[in-house]
Amino acid sequence: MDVTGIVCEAAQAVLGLALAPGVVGLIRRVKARLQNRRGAPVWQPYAELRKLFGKDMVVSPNASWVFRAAPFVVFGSTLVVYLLVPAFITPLPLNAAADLFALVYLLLLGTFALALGGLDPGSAFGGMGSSREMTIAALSEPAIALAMLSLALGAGSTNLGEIAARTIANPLAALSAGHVFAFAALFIVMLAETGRLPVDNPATHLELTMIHEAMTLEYSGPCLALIEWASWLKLTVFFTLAANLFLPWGLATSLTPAGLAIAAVTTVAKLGVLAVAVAVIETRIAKLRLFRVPELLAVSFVLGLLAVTSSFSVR
Amino acid sequence: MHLFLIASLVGPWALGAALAAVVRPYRRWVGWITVGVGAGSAAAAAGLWVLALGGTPAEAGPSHLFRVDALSALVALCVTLVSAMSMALGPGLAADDGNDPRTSRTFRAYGSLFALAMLLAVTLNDVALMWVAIEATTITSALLVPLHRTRASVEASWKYVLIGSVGIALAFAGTVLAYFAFVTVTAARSHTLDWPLLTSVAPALNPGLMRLAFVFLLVGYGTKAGLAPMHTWLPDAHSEAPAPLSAMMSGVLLAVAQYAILRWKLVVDASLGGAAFTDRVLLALGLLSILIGALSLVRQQSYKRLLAYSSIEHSGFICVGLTFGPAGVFASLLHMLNHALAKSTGFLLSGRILARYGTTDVAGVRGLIRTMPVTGTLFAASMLALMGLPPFGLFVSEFLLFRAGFLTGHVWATSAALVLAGIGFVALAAHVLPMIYGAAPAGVARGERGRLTLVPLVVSVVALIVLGLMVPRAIGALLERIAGGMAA
Amino acid sequence: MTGLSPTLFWLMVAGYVTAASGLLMPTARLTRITGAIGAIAGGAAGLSLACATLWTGESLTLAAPGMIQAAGGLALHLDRLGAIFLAIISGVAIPVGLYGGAYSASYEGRYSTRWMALNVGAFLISMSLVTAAASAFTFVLCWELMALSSFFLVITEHEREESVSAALWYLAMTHAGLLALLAAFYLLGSGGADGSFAALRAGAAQLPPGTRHAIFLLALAGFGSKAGIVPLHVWLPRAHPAAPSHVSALMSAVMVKLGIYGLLRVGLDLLGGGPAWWGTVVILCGAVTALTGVLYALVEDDLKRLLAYSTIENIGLVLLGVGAGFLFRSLGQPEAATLAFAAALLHAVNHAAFKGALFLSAGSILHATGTRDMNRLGGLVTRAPWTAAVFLVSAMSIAALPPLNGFVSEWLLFQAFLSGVAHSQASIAGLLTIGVGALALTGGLAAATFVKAFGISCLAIPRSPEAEHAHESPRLMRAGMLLMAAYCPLLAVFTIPVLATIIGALAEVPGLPAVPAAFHAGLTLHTSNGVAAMSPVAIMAVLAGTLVIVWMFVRVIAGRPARIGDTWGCGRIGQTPRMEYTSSAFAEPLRRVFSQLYRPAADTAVGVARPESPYYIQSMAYRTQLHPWFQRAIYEPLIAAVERAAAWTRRLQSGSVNAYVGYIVLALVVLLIVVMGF
Amino acid sequence: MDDVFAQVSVLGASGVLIFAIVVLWRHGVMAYISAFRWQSNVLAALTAAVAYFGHDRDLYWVAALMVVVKGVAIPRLLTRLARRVATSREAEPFVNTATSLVLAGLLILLAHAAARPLLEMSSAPTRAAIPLAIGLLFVSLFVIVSRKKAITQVIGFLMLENAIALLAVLATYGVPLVVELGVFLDAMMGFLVMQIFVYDIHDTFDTVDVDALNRLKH
Repeated sequence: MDVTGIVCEAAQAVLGLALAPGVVGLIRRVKARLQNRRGAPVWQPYAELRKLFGKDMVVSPNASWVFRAAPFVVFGSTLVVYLLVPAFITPLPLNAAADLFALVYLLLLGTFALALGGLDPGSAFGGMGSSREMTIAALSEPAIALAMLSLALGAGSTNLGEIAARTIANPLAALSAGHVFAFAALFIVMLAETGRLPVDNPATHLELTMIHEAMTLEYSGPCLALIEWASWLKLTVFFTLAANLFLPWGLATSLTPAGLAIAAVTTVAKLGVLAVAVAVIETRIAKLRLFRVPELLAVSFVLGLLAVTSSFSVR
Repeated sequence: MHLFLIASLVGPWALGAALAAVVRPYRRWVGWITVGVGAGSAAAAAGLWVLALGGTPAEAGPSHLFRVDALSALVALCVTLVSAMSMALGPGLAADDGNDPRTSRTFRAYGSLFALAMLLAVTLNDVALMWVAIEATTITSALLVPLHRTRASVEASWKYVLIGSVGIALAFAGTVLAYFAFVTVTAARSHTLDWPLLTSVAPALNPGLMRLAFVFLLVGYGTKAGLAPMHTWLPDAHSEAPAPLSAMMSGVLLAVAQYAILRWKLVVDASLGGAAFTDRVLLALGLLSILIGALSLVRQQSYKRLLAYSSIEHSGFICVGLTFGPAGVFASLLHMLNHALAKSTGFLLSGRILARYGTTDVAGVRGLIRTMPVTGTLFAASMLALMGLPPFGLFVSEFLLFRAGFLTGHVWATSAALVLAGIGFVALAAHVLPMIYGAAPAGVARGERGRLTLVPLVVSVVALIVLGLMVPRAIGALLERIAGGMAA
Repeated sequence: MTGLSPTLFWLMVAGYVTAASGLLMPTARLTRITGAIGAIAGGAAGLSLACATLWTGESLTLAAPGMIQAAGGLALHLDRLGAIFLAIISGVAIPVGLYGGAYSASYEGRYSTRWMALNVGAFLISMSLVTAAASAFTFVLCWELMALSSFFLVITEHEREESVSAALWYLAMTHAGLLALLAAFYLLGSGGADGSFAALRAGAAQLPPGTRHAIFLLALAGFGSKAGIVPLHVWLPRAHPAAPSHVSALMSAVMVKLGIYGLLRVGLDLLGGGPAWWGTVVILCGAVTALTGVLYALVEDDLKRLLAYSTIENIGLVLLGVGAGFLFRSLGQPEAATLAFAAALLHAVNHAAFKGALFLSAGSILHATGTRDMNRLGGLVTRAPWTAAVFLVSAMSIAALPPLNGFVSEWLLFQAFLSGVAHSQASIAGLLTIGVGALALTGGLAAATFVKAFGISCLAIPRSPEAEHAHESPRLMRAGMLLMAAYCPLLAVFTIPVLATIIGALAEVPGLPAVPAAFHAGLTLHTSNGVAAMSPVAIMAVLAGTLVIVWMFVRVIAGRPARIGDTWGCGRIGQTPRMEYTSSAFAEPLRRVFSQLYRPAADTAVGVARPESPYYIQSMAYRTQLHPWFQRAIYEPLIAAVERAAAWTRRLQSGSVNAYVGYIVLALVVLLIVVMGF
Repeated sequence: MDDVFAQVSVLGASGVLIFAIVVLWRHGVMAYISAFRWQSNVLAALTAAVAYFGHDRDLYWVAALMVVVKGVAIPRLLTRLARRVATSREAEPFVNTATSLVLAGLLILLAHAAARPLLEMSSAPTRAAIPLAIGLLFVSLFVIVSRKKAITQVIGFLMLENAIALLAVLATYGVPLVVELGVFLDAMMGFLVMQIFVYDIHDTFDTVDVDALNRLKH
């Protein structure tokens, strides 16, 4: 890939990292308002990151290099994933090197590393968190795969750029049954994967209900900063996917200033909408018991299946 | 030349028997002489083998009393080898084998007579005299079964002699019927009835009568061959007899009976102008034998009975193979040879195991490989051979046997045999593996005793491996000659 | 290159014979040395033989008609399909030989290492010959020798009841498989063809369809019992752990693949493919096998048995690919078929790499701690860093995490299924969709399984004194492990040449197209239908780059040394291993989710201080045991049926001599009646 | 001439068969022994008759041998054996007398059916008697199956041999003399061995009831 490509990717990385805390901040803010609290300002997460990077790190004597390496892997893999997502322009140079399935497995890489990091200090909570996290990750895989499959079928390619481009090319596809079902499936999976309600409560610190928080319990300082940031970025990734694979309008297909401007605006707008939606959902519903989660994921699996099968009937 | 060979095949045994009977009290050199006798007659058998390869059957005696063709040579070699091995491992050779002279003498005398009777059965040319010889095998071997007098052995010997005699009597009835058919076509009455003559006139014989005769012959000799449902004496006799005798009975007595059946089958086929009838009957009995043999292995507690039932199973294989055309006959005769070696080795080893562990219970024997490394290894080898695993001969013969079955279109029968073979395999393995491996029970002495007597066993295991990696030219040619005789 | 391959062949044989000749060495040390050198030399020769065959297309042909003439003699012919598997065998043999050279030392004095050396040599040579066998008898002979030698290796620790019963299961299942194979080959030859594969191939076309179907199903059963297709896999989780670890590596990484080889040889090469339902059956087998395997691996506490179950899972994945290949081929989509077969074979190769490394590292763990029970392990990452590193890398590969090799082959499998879904009618597309679901679920569960396997056994605080005093394994073992583990990234980097070679081999199979050019496009992997592209190298590079940047970033803005502080535990003082999560606990959520399948029989024993009050708990023991569905549904009824039949025959032998004579009379009467019928 | 021969042969064969039937309804070993003795003598007589009508010198020797061995020697030994071992009466057989007689009848019918091919093909005047020989074969087998005393089974076995001898005489006017001699030798030997075993059984189990011999099963 050429220089411009590198520049594009770098720019997208920077933008994504910059936006991710904002998205979370927005969600928290809206939730607070819906719960009649004032709540923290939208830029609170930025402050948190700054604080955490400022603190120094406490490591358990039981922990090994795996514990220290995990946050970097999590962060790195999530960032690479973000580099694949058509956030502002499409197609991206990296799209040629990694497609939908690669994206799924890159996310799994992050989960894998974080789970090991959770186990390493040997605390009961870490183990519990890893165990639950892997359970949910494993059970959500089929749903993701089917959703991706239906997208790929619709576009005739698993290349993210291609998919977005196709949908831009014929807007009606956005309204096809497969598209809608796949969106629903992916949305549920997103809630599970990014540890939102009703699967996990990002705000809780009640040990027995924690999943993601339990894994990261031992982390502190910069490492915790990386993990938090990575999880926010992951949320942004899913939002962007949901936004730009299903409603890709506004994406810049060429490097014109106008196009880029439109792209930036639309993308940020879409993120905002999704953030509000998630916030609303989180205020409306309660957290599920862990052993109800599989049922939720089963629902999303069925949705994915419907998405795929509906693409047969088109043929 | 022929006379000399046949004489030196049969004669020595009579000599040995006489010697053992005469010399009182028993002397160990007598035992060694019987061993030498075995070796000598084995050599003679080999010689006859070479002659048979030439294609000219060796005939001798007044009016061709004796006749040794390829088939006879094959069985004779099996008999002499196994008998020699049994003589070499029988009581009365070592000073300290804990047998009183009377036991040793009885064994040497009747053992030699037993071998003699079997050899006569395969070399005599006259069908009725062959019958006489086979009946004689029953008597001589029955007298040996209660060598160590126990309730069980007395019971076994009674069952053996009664059932054996009844069966063999039926075989004589069959012989008489065949003779009847014979005299009705050839006016010559007092003429002895020998194989070549019978085969030559066979096409003229009345088929209905020959069918009838074959039924009697099959039931009769089938009893001796351990074919179900006439097999019931076999597990008792083979398990209660002293190991060397079990080796001879399981290893070659069955083969001799199979020999008789095969001979008669040829005649009957010739007179019926086709093998359809005999094949169907033999196939049925063979499959039944495999079924009962295999299933009886499943919940068996005594390892000697295990070996006995596996003999029934293999007898069934041989019997089934005979119905699979020339290729099948080739395979089942090869199987006969392999089984003779493997099974006699197994029985002789079981004798050593019994001597060490003092029980015939499978459950009582553990960790052979630790207590008696050589014996354990040889036992493992012979059992794996009996299960039909490479590199042992039975793998090859079973492969050929089943292939012949499929090639002759007996798909379902052969598949059934395959499945039953599988059951038998698993059952045998399930009993034998824990015997060989596992932790040896406390109080069982370790280390081998009487290493010298192991030599023949090692030799036979090596022979099995050779047969598994290559069917030597000599054997292959002989079997092809026999099978060719079937085809013609 | 011509004429070289016989030389290489004999070099390979010589090497393995040398390994076997350890039987005759005067000292145990010499036994180990000859064993190692022989295995390595043989492996090297075998690998170069395979490469020569694969790249020059020159195929080795040897025949010994004199051997066992009665059965048509022995014949060898190594074509490219066989060479792929020969390459797998040889490639694994080298590190295993290296490793075994040191590992077998731990058996000295307890069990005969000479006997082990003999059987390892025989095992390697018979496996290599299976890939080259060119006649039914040769194939079956080598197949059984392979089974026998591995059987003796399984029962190496022959004083342990456990390994005796494992060996029995192995022997029984492998023999059942052999019977199916015999039937299949006999049916193949029932057209009158002699045993040579060439003749069978020619004759197979004329066979009636019913016979062809029977042959295929028999072959599936026969080879399936070796490959570990559920429910014929029962021997595998028993036998593989029982064997010495370097042998477990051979069995799990290599031997089971020969089942796949056989299926391809008979189903694809000799029979030349069949109707669509063949593929469907294989796909269903694959899905069931993969899911069963991974689900039982997940809840397993014995490290080596976990690995064995995961082998079953991976065989399932390979079968998914193979089945898809059969299916597409019958549907007239040769490109997609090639893609599917290639994905399957590539996964077979990859699995050999990471499963071999996993078993070797498991062996080192066993060597270091003397236990395979993960609930007694832990903390090895600091005590045995190399072992742990190897374990981690191979665990990541088997969990199909990018950028390692496992990911590449699973990605190809996805692509193969995708192209199938895209181009076939609804019914088949639906089946394939389920296949994709199974594939994905398997992937996820595998990730969970190996987080548990590595996390519990290598990380955190040791759960037992053995683990506490664990030590790194000797240099030779380390070398073997590292070499084996090095295959994983290497195979990822060189995916494209490897894949091109595999497809070149597949092109020999009738009905499959020659190499689609798309696979050669530089570093990026394009599926032949142009649907997708992926570049392991690029992903590796970008990941590495990103990690470096992030690391430097953190160093710059937060480059302070870390403070050491106790693990937080709700304020309690001091942390003991008893407070850690265990292997059983880790798998508990999924155990509950799939309780319908597992039917766990759990019991919790609570010991209270005073009987009158249940609140003063002194001890608490939780024990759980699974009752696998295949035992419940298939094996127990089968065994019961045979037992019933056996009981019937026992009644026959009643002990009454009157009855016995009665049988004779009965037989006589029945036969007489039959005769009257004639 | 031939029809006289035919009459004689059928008569003799029936006589031989009758003495087997006797065993079925009489109880007590001594009765069995005398039945066997008579049967053997009748058989010998018949053999002589066949020798006379069939002009076969050898058969006279056979007849004489038969009287000596089966008519005199074996019954003597049996009697001694019986005095030693079988003091009590024959225990109740497996099937009661009436049933066993009926079964014997059925077996003889089967024999007639089975012997059909022989009758069709043979022109010998003795052929009409052949089914009786096969009938005797079945009946003596039935004696062995249904009786519980070892010694009775011996007698049954001896009758079986008589049956075959009868068959040989009727069907083929005897088998060659050398064979005949071998058969007698075997019969004698077999009987002696069985006698030894009966003594063994009596000494070991102090009964000759074969029900006692049921330790070996499965």
